[in-house]
Amino acid sequence: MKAVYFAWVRERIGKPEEELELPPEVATVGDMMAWLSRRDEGYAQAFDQPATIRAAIDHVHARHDASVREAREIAFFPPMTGG
Amino acid sequence: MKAVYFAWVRERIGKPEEELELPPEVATVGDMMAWLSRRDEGYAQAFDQPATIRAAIDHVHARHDASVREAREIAFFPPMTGG
Amino acid sequence: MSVASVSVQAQDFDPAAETERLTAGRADVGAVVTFAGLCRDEAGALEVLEIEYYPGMAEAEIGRVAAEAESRWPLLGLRVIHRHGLIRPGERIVLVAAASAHRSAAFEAAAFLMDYLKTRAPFWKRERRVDGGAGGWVQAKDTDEAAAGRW
Amino acid sequence: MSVASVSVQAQDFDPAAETERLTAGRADVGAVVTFAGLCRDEAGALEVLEIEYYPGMAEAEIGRVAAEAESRWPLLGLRVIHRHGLIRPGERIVLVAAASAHRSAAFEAAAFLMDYLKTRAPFWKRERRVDGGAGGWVQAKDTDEAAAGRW
Repeated sequence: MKAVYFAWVRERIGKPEEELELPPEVATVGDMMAWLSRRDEGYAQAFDQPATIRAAIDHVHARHDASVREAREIAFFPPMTGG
Repeated sequence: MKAVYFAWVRERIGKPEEELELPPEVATVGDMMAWLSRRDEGYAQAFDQPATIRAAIDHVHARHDASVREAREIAFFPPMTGG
Repeated sequence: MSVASVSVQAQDFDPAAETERLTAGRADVGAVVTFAGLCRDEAGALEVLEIEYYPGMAEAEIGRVAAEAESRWPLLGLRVIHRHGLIRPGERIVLVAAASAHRSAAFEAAAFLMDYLKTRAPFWKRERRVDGGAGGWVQAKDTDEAAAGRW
Repeated sequence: MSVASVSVQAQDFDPAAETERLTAGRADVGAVVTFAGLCRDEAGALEVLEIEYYPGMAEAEIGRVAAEAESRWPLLGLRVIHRHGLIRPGERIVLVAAASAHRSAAFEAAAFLMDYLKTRAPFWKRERRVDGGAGGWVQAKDTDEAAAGRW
């Protein structure tokens, strides 16, 4: 599956997107953030306050307890500031 | 003082305005409507439901218990339907 | 100093030009809310609307409502235009445009102005029907009184 | 059938033409409420705003919010435009225009759209300052969450 990052999440991770193979124990959005934040310092910084991070699965907002099993594209980003 | 009438109040009375000399016992807007409605059938029809009639004294909305003693221009009209 | 400008006029107006004027040459405005009220044809039944008004009081009363809006919300600009005379279906009747730094002030001031115009500005609408029927004076709506009462 | 039209684009737009399109050739619209969101210069401190967005989701999410507005209010037309990319002080960022027979639907739908765009549409603003300072990412405001919560 594809992971995409925006705004300062993207900057901290250092790339806008990547292809990932999730291990079987990563079941939810929250699991995925915890798993990503163990990859390196950039990811750790991006997710150091997980409660502030928003996620979307296949272009739809998703809660942290949403399942990532069927996802084709998962996005992580800070609270939105459009409008 | 000058009395001015609008919309169906004007139509029932049959004129848009007139100069009036109020007798001393006419103290309020409500008194004036009662006094006017005794003048003829048109006035009587215009004021037959006095509670629905709105008034303004010198271009400012006035309640039926407002004094007409100092007024230069008193207007009577139905509820407004602008906007 | 007041930022409000009020016109009562027979002729049509250009909403875009009026709105543009609220923001021209400045960069402190973050939000402009524009309300345009149009003459509906009542499913083809209406030929023309006649709007009678009270000259002098109409301008003064809209000015008082505009001043109250300015005292309640931090407005950077406010434009109100109300037409009178003959207005055909599809034509504009009224414009309210409010400018502010943040959106809530502009939204609330524009809605407030419209609710108050409906119930306090001395205008009266009469319908002339396509079938020649009287149509007659438009009745004031209780819902408009209720809308004004919420402020 | 949906009456909503949504665009996410880099280029500027013409609010007058967009609003005109909602009423052209019809006489059942009695009210059009137009919201224009502009880039403020922050008292001269802001050089330019950079707006990042999530292509695909931005259009989809605004479309979902527009569909919700249509299900809540009897709208006759709805137009939403949100820009991305570089936007200078005084320039337009966002447009919401709602048309309906009566004013309350247009007012409420436009305000609802803006509250939801602020908190649900995937856009992120970054400030570039005149003094070369970082400025950085604009922080989301609790007041925007609260505004969206009222609907």
